[in-house]
Formats: sequence, C-alpha cells, structure tokens
Amino acid sequence: MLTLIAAVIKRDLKLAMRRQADMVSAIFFFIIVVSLFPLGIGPEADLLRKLAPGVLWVAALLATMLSLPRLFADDHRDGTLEQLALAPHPLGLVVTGKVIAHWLVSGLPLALIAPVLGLQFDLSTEALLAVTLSILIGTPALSGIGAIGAALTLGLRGGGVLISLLVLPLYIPVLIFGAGAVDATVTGLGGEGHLSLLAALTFASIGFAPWAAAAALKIALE
Amino acid sequence: MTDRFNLYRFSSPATFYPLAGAMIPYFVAVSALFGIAGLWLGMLVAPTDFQQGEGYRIIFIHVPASWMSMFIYLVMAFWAAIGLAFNTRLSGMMAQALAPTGALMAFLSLWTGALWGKPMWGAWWVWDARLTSELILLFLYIGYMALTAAIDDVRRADKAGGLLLLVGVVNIPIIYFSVKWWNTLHQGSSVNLAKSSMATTMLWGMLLMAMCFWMYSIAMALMRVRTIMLERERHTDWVKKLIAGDEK
Amino acid sequence: MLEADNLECVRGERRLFAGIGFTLAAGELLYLQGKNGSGKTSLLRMLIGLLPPESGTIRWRGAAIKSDDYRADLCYLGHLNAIKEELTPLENLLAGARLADARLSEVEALAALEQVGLAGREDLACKYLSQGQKRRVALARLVNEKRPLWILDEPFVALDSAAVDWLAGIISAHLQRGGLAVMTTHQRVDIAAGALRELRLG
Amino acid sequence: MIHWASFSDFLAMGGYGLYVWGSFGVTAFVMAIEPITIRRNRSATIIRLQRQLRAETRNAAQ
Repeated sequence: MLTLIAAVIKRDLKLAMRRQADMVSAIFFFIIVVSLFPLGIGPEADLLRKLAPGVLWVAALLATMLSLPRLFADDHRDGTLEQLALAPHPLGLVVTGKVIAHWLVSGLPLALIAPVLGLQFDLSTEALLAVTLSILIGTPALSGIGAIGAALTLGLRGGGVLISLLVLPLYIPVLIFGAGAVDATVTGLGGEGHLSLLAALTFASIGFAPWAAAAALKIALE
Repeated sequence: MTDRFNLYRFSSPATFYPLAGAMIPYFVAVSALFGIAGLWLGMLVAPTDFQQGEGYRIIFIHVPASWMSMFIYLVMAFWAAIGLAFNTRLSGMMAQALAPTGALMAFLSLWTGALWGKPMWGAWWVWDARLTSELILLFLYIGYMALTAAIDDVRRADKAGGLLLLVGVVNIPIIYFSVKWWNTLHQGSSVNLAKSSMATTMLWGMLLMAMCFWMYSIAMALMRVRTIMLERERHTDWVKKLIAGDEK
Repeated sequence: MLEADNLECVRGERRLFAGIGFTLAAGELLYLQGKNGSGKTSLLRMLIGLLPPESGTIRWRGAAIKSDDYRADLCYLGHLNAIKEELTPLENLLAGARLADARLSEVEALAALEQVGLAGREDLACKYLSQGQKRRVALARLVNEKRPLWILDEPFVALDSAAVDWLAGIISAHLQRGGLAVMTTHQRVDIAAGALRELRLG
Repeated sequence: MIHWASFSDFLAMGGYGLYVWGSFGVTAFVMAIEPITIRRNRSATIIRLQRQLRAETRNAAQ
C-alpha cells in the first residue's frame, strides 16, 4: 500500500520536474499577488501587518487552485488514468499519492517562500514562523479538497472556472484557521489552537478526500 | 428477470409523472392556505416587538426562507445518496428540480436578512456567522447547478452532482462552526440579537409561514421535475404518447 | 472463464445494444465487430468494469467482475497509449508496470523495447517519438504480460505490416499459454487460437 | 384582534415600512415569477419535443 503511494508520488514528482513551468508559474503567481497588495494598500506598516495573514493565505489558496485543473487532466487525456483505475488496488490509494505529490510541488514551495514575502509586511519572527507553519499544515487540505473538484470537473468545458466555484466554498474553514493562526500570533494570543484545528482539517481531508475524488474519477471515466 | 429493488417501480418516471401532476394543485392550495393564515397572524394580529418595533415582521419570511434553504439542501443530499446507492433515475431529477428553489430560498434569506440588518444593526451586511454561512450555502447551490449544467451526459451529471452534494453536506457543519468561531474571535462587527421571549402569536405566524414555504417548495420541485422528466425520457413510449396527445 | 449475459448498453439517450452475451474459455479469442458507433468500445469498457451495464451480468471465473482480483487478471490496451510524453520509453514501461502491480525488471523492459524495434531510443523522451513509435511503446507492455485476460481496443491501428505480424505473434503466444483475449479490429489478422469467436454489434 | 389602528399605520410599519415591504415585495415577486418561468419552460420543452416527434415520424414514414 505504501509502496504504491510512493510509486505514484515518485512518478508525479518526476513528471513535475520534467515540466517545471507549471510549478514555477504557480510560485510566481503567489509572489506577485502578495507583492501587489502593499502597492494597492499603501506602505503604512501597521495596516500591512494587520492585513498580512489574510493576504498571504488568500494568495496561497489561489496559487494552489491554479494548478488543480491539471491534477488529473493530463493522465485523463493520455489514457494513463484508465490504466490507474484498472490497476488491482483501490483507486483511492493512487489519488492519495497524487494529492501528496501535488502538495509537494504546490503547497510546500509556498510555505517555504511565504516567510520571505512576510518580510514585505513587516512581520515579526514569531509571525513569520506561524505563516510558514500554518501554510505547511494547511495546504495539504487544500490539495485534498481540490482533488475532489478536479475529479468532478474532469474533461468539462470551462473546467478551470468551475473548479474554483466548487472548491472555494469548501476552502473557507482552512482559510479561517490558517489566517487565524497567523493573526493570533501577531496579536499575541498564540496560534496553537488554530494550528491544531488546521491539522485536524488536513488529516480529515487527506483521509477522506482521495476516496471521494476516486469516486468522482470513476464517474468521469464511465 | 427484473429482480431490482422494489423502490425502482415507484421511482419509475412513467408512474411518477402523472402522480406529480395530480399532486401539484393540492400543494399549491395548501401552501396558499398556510400563507394566508400565516400572514394574517403575523402581519395583522401579532403585537409589536418591544425591542425591534414593527421591523421584526421580516422574520415571517426571513426565518422560513433560511430554514427552507438549509432543508432543501439536506433533501437534495438525501436524494443524491439514494441515487448513488440504488442507481434510481428519479433521484437525480429530484435533486436537480430542487436546486433552483433552494438557491432562491438562500437568496431570499440573504435579501431579507440585509433588509432586517440595516435598521437593526445599522448595516446592510455584517459578517455575522449566520449570514456568512447562508452566503456560502448559496455558493454551494450555484456550484451544484453549474456542475450539473456543464455535464452533457445526464447520468454523469446526476452522479457527479450527487457526489458534490454529499461532500457539501459533510462540509456544511464544518463551515458553519468555523465561521461561527471566526466570528466570535473577531468581535465587534457581530451584534447578537437579544433573546426576546417570542409571543406565541409570532411563533405561530412563523411556523405557518414555514409550512407555506415548505409546500410551495414541494409544488415548485414537482413542477420542475415534470419538465425534466419529459426532456430526459423523450425517447420512451410514454412521453411520445403524452406529447402526441397534447398536440390535439 | 469470461461470461457475459444479456448485456444492455445505453449511452446518452440511445440504446446501443441489448441482449448481448458470450462465453470465452481459456485459449480462446473473441473478435468484436460492428460499425462505428455500434458500441464496440462501450462493450469493452463494460468488460473492464469501468462502465456499469444498464442490465445484464459479466462474470470472470464465476464471480462478478467488481473486485480487485478481477483487475489483477486483466490487461487492457485502449486506443490511448497511456504513456507520458515527458518520460522515456524505459521509464514509461517501468512506471506503468509498477503502478499496475506487475513485476518488471529493467532488463526485461529493455528486452521488450528492443523487440518492438525501439532499441537505441530507450532514453529519449517520448515526445520526440513518432505516433507509430509511441504506439510501440504502449505495445511493449504486452511482451512480458502474464495476466490471463487481454482486452484490446483496435490494437493494429497505425502499425506497419511487420509490427502487425509481430503483435499477432504475441497474441497467439498468449492464447497458446492458455490466455484469453477480446479485441476489436477492422483488419482481419490471422491469429492462431484455440477457438475463434465472433460477435457482431449493430 | 387586529393589531393595527388604520391602514396607513399598517403601511408605515412603525417606520420600518421600506424594509418590511422591501422584503415582502421581493419575496412575493420571486414566488410569483418562479412558477411562471417553470411553466414557460415546460411549454417550450413540450413544443420542442413535439416538433422533434413530428420530424421523427415523418422520417419513419418515408
């Protein structure tokens, strides 16, 4: 079971490395969106510090969503998805592997860059740590829930816009607790509570979402 | 050799279509009766609220609309579960027939909520937990309708929509509690309605209006499901016969 | 071993076929024939378990096909190649086998690629290969395929005559080992089989 | 029994007339429009299906 998940992750990472443009463009999207906000809002440090958690999190959410339409589309187009669905193990395991791979190329880099971008907002060291930690813990849930949206809209016209419509309402708890963790740290309340709720959301969605996504993929393959 | 589940017969469109047609007038009539009674009690008899004056009378539509918007989503999820489990054709049609009415209820809930909020809280919109959750519910309805509309194959549309509904139903409590919690953390904008002991006439008015909305929603869903049935079953003999009969 | 009984297929709102049935024993080959749009591919998708039939049953070794065990006995080759453009033929073969739970060593994979005439191109990303060569990468998977039931959708399309003969030989060998095969094809190709069955749709 | 002294009192709703009647008005409007659109949709569907059926029977007759 673990070897299968590892095999899927390895393959998807290899593919992502051969086609870096996707990954890089999502990261640049994140950087640009976050950097645009101070220009739009003005340079007052107090205001920026207050807005930073929300801005970083919304940008991370949008950047994650940017790469969702391709999560299954490539495998669907070239017939690999059929073969994966026909392999003698549950499709949910394969999807789990794909979700983890998606997080490794989309969520993880964002978490690593976020503290650097947080500097633009004059955040303290603890706040920067909270930014990294919350994005690190929260983005797997985004990949998991996003996989359901990607599977449901597989092969549809205007799939990209539809994904955002389906997935964004479901992202709200992650956004609330993610940005809340940073906010609580900034205001000195301590973000542990938020972070543990975020971790709970992530565990729940990593455990549950791949199976729902697998069911959606089977519907799409009929 | 049809050893299918017995439900299948009842849920066969050919049986259900005339049945639905016969039931619609009754639901409309009952809805109208409840509406008249509710409005009479709520608008004419019920006393002034000592805190909110006459403005509170908006609850006679606001609360029923909010209830229905949530209830209809649950009913859709119920049909979705039936459809995915037993592969009945009717379930998907019912879910699709209910969705626009549910979305309208969510819209009415938001609209009346805003009109209530302005005099009571001084703002058309506050990021109150209930209003925010209702807005998200409206998005969920729109997402469902957009997804089913984007899929050409009706079977796939039913199944994919059903799956989305089930995922949504699991998420609604999580969304609701997270929004509620977020709201209490960011105090200031939220104005809690002081709990006033409601006069019994008000309560009755509200319940009657809720029944009116309920019956109305059933009538609308039945009307819509009949059209969906004709469209989807256009190649079957019973629809052809029916259509040919209409021609005369 | 493979039995289909009274299958009915409805796509969109059209009934493609109904009352289709057959049995296939070890060493036998089933040719599926029919015009375009008669439901050949749909029937294949029912046989591989991706498309649930409107009515009717499909059994493998006496059991319904909705299980991992059935898929462990099944090899499906669709009209899509199921290869990744970014990976090399060798990587494609190895990754494909790994994800399908099949054992395939690098030596075996290289030998298979040589057999389909891709020697010297093992390490070239598949996007630089021609259509025919990509198809061969997909077919190379059959060389070491030990699973008993092969379901092939138009396997001979886009192949030159040498490749057609080679593939026919591979399928014959599979049938002589006691395997089963179901395939759709427009071309008649001579394949030695225990018994040749035909099913015409539409 | 009736709470209101006069009809104009009823309309004024104790100063909340705009909000109350804005809510009830839009609700009534929506609830009137919905069945009408469903009905229209239905007759349009029936007409379209009849046209298709006629075309089909004509083709079958030829």
